[in-house]
Amino acid sequence: MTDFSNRQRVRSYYEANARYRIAHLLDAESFSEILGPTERFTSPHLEALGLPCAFDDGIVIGRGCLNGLPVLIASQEGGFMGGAVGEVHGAKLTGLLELAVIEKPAAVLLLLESGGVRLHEANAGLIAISEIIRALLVARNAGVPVIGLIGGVFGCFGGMGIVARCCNSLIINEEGRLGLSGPEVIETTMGVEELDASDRALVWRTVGGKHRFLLGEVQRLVEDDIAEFRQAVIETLAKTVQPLDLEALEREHLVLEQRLSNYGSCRDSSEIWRMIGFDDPLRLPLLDVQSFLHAAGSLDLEAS
Amino acid sequence: MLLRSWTTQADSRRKRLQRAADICPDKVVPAEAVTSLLEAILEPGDRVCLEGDNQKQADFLARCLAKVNPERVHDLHMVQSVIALPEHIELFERGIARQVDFSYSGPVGARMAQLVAAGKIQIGAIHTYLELFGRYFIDLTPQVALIVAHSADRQGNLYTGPNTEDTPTIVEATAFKSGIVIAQVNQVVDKLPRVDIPADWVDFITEAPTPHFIEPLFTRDPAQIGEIKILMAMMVIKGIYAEYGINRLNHGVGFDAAAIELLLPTYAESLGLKGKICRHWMLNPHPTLIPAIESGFVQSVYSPGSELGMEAYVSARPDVFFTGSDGSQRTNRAFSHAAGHYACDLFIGSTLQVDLDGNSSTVTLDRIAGFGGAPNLGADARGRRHCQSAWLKAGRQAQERPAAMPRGRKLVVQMVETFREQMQPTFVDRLDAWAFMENTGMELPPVMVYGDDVSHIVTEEGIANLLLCRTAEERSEAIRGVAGYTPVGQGRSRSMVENLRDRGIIRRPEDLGIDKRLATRDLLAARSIKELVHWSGGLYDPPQRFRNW
Amino acid sequence: MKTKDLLDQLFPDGHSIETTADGLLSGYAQTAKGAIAVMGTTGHLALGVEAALSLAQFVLNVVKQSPGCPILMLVDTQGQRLSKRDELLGINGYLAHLVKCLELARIRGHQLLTLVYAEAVSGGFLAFGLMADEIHTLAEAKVRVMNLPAMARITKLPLEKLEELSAASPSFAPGVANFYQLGGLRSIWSPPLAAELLKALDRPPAGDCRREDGLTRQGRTLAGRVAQLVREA
Amino acid sequence: MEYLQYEFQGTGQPKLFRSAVLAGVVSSGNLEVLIEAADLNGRCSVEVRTSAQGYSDIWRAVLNDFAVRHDLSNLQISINDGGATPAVVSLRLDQAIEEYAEPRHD
Repeated sequence: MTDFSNRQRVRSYYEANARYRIAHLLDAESFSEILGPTERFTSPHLEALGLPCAFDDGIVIGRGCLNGLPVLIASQEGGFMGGAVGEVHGAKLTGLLELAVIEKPAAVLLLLESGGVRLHEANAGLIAISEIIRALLVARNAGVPVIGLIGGVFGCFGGMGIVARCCNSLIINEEGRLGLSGPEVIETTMGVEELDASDRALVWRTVGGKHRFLLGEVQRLVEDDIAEFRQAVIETLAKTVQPLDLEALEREHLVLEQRLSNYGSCRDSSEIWRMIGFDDPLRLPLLDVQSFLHAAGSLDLEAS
Repeated sequence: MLLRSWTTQADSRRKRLQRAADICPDKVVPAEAVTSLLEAILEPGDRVCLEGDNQKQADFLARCLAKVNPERVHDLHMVQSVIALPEHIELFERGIARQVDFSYSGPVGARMAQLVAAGKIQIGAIHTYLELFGRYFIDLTPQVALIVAHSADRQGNLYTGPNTEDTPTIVEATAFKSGIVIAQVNQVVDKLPRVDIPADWVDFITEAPTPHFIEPLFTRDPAQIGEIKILMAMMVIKGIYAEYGINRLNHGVGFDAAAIELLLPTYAESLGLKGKICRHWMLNPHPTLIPAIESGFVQSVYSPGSELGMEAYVSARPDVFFTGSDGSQRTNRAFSHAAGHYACDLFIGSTLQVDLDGNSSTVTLDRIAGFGGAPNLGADARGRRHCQSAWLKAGRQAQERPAAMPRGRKLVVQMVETFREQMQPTFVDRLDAWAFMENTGMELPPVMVYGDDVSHIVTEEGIANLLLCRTAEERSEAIRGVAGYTPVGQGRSRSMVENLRDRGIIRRPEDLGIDKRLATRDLLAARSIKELVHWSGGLYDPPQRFRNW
Repeated sequence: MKTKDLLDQLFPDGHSIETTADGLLSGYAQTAKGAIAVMGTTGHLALGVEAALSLAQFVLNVVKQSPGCPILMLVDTQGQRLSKRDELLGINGYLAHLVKCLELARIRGHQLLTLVYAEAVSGGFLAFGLMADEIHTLAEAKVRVMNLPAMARITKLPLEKLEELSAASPSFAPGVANFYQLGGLRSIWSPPLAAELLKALDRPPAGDCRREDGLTRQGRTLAGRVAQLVREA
Repeated sequence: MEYLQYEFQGTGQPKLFRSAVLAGVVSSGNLEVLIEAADLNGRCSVEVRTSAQGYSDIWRAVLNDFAVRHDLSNLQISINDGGATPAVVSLRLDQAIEEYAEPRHD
């Protein structure tokens, strides 16, 4: 296809669907899908409710290669029910993590985009997420690193927000959002005074990629470009995998304790950023990723 | 013989000002005194202009007016561009006002329809902007105008900032016919950046407790532009803009127009059209126009109003925009719409319903909407005399007999998808406007753009060139030929449509040499608000609700 | 059931479990099988960052100070705390930390048991109770993600339809019976609770078998099969 | 939800580069189209599951035009629809068949 723009055009991760992300993240033509759409494992619960199903139940899983290394990969489709986890969707992901223990790939890559439990099959969805968490930690304990990528329209919330923080390492773009309760849920339940979900700048500085990076919850912040995500995964794979042991968890505990005592009284992320050391915190959201990383690089950020 | 007084209006003004002096002797009125001031000045039955368009609003004065005692002030005749705020409705609910002449009704349109039905509101007429402005100087001149500006100095000079909009028109009509002008401002300062309204046209100013409301009406997030709109925008660029060499134009607000704007630096550029189309615009500063400006398509833009977040960008591009000595934009809705009507060769806009004659309407049965500016812009300017090649070419295409007097034609394009959300067909046999007329007792159905003014209809199926049609039957069949799978579209005669296609009256994407597979979001010069910010070199500062970073 | 009564019934041999004003309980108890560590929540606690951190601290202490000691989680939570502040601080990371600490305990040979004695909802449940080797409940407990009227509102489906479907499938409506059928609960305890606890302590952990339970009970028939097909792919 | 089924008779045989192709995502106003090779004696079978009720005639017209446009045969086409307009349906069908018949490298 002709490149119409004078500028170098990137493949947006934010814009892409689940399949496109996989196709351009992995080595070309290396992906082979497991339980693909022709197998038609759709949700019986949605069907019972008279709602349209997706042939892959909103998640694409399979094998592939990244920079020549074998990986297992899962990609949630935010466009289908916000990437929410139902029985089949969850079981595909759990099965993939269990397959990792058998196959011992170089890594499992989780392309997370989900609002959490699929409310249309809420009970099965909640148990499914618990199963994902357990399978993920078993895979980690078996020595397989699990790397999470976040950067889609629907963000990563609910139980999948917990899943994300169980990964060895996370990569996010500045459009990406990571949290537990979605802004709309908080506004609906607690009132607009608690959180105005329509104030998008507020939402992003509360749960967006930059804030998550500054808190040390994600290890890499990249431009919204699938190629940059790919490069960040490659660099992450080259690092030594930290085991999930007592020492690591005590270290994490200390970090979380300090965060709570340092920032526990902050009402807005801008207050946190000022305490971290930015003189003009309200400018941070406006910086492009490169300038932002440059500014952040001169500060001593806590490690998670 | 009884001597006739020739100064009744001036006398009335003097009496009103005397009453006002008891409330507030100064030109600067404290905010808490405004309601009393209005009660002192206003008389039952007065014609009052309350400023507010679809962008800035004299919201504080509206609140004050809604609080006056209806026993003292009642039966006002409101004349105003837009009915948008809850307080506008409250005036009628409380009996403060009874009659209204206006152009457009926004989010309160449903409530308004109920009040009309209950007899609480008498609508004089629903106008176009230019029509209403015109009547301010003929038969709807206000006795009192309540206006809004950014700031004032202590003498009462006003600075409107980039959103001058309707203010000069309203003040002109009121101040020079013995009326009284009261302005709300965000702040009173010692020195203004520039003077938009001179002090001796203004009687009172008040500092509003909160800055006036302003709506970012023309901001369209490129993230919401889908492939179908992109395909239609490709057809417009190749099949109309390039074909006629359109260089003086106006775009309606909406995602369809935004798609065209965002395809100029990419698709139009690839067709070698830079410098050949889209040079001079009458347009609010659409953020989606930034890439076309930056890549050199656009030479000039004159605006009816500004747009939130675009202030710094506009100030930094004075070659393109009209700016004042202070560097900020100067806008004027009346001049803009006159320019759009007479000096532009093309208008393109969207609508909700189109019938087989090409008449279009945005009326729905349960709410009162209105016209705004589209009918002025989307109508052939019959009085126009200056020649441009696009105007002449359209005129030639429309000329029915070789011997007829040659004249030009404005291009008026309706750009619609054949179905709206919830599978509502855009193409219908009968506009809902007819039923609306019958329900409300109006004398005419509220038609937005009349079919005989429409030159082209563009849908995802193709372009229908109505200028080339010679009979009413041909016109209808041309419209059916682009009406897709709507009942109207399925009623087409396939052979007739093929005939019209052979004659170039209907053109499909493939007839235009357009590869549909290129119609993806990758073709947009910016796919997000953030990319627009990047195009602007960081000058565009989008409102918070449009950010996702 | 009142927390005190619950503890008395579970641990007739005595315990040193303390409950705090902010809705946490922790300590040790004596059983016929030896000492066990006990942690949990009371008063339908909305689980926020502080509580998650305290529970995680308790788990780490048990791991360090009482190697191999079984851990019993007593669950009464209305879910995660919904607040801007918790999101700002990254509450999902705090809950994940608690989850990871529990996994560490499992890896290091601590048996993990859960008893839902009052409420168990969504995120609050995910963060600790659902991590156990075996999850049990009292019959009168309430387990849910969302009640049917709220679900009807959010999914825009008629309540009557959801109620009708709930009769046929355990996936929709709240309730112990539904979660049991789905395999989310190992068993429903009835008095004497101390005896139920001893039975559970006797069974060696057998990995995550909720899908198998769900299949056996015909509540969740696809999960196990799908995961197996993936493993064998 | 509505379940619709159609059959068309074609003569052409698109060159096969894959055994199956999926285009699109099921979401509000959007759909997914799964195209698979199938031995159907030259027929082309289409099944549609749609959240929008009462548009079977429009579906027939859209699918018929599609089948004529590409002269299809021996294909099983399965659609999950979240209420897409005919314009989006036609576009998605065209995208799917084009990817099916000629692999794109972008």
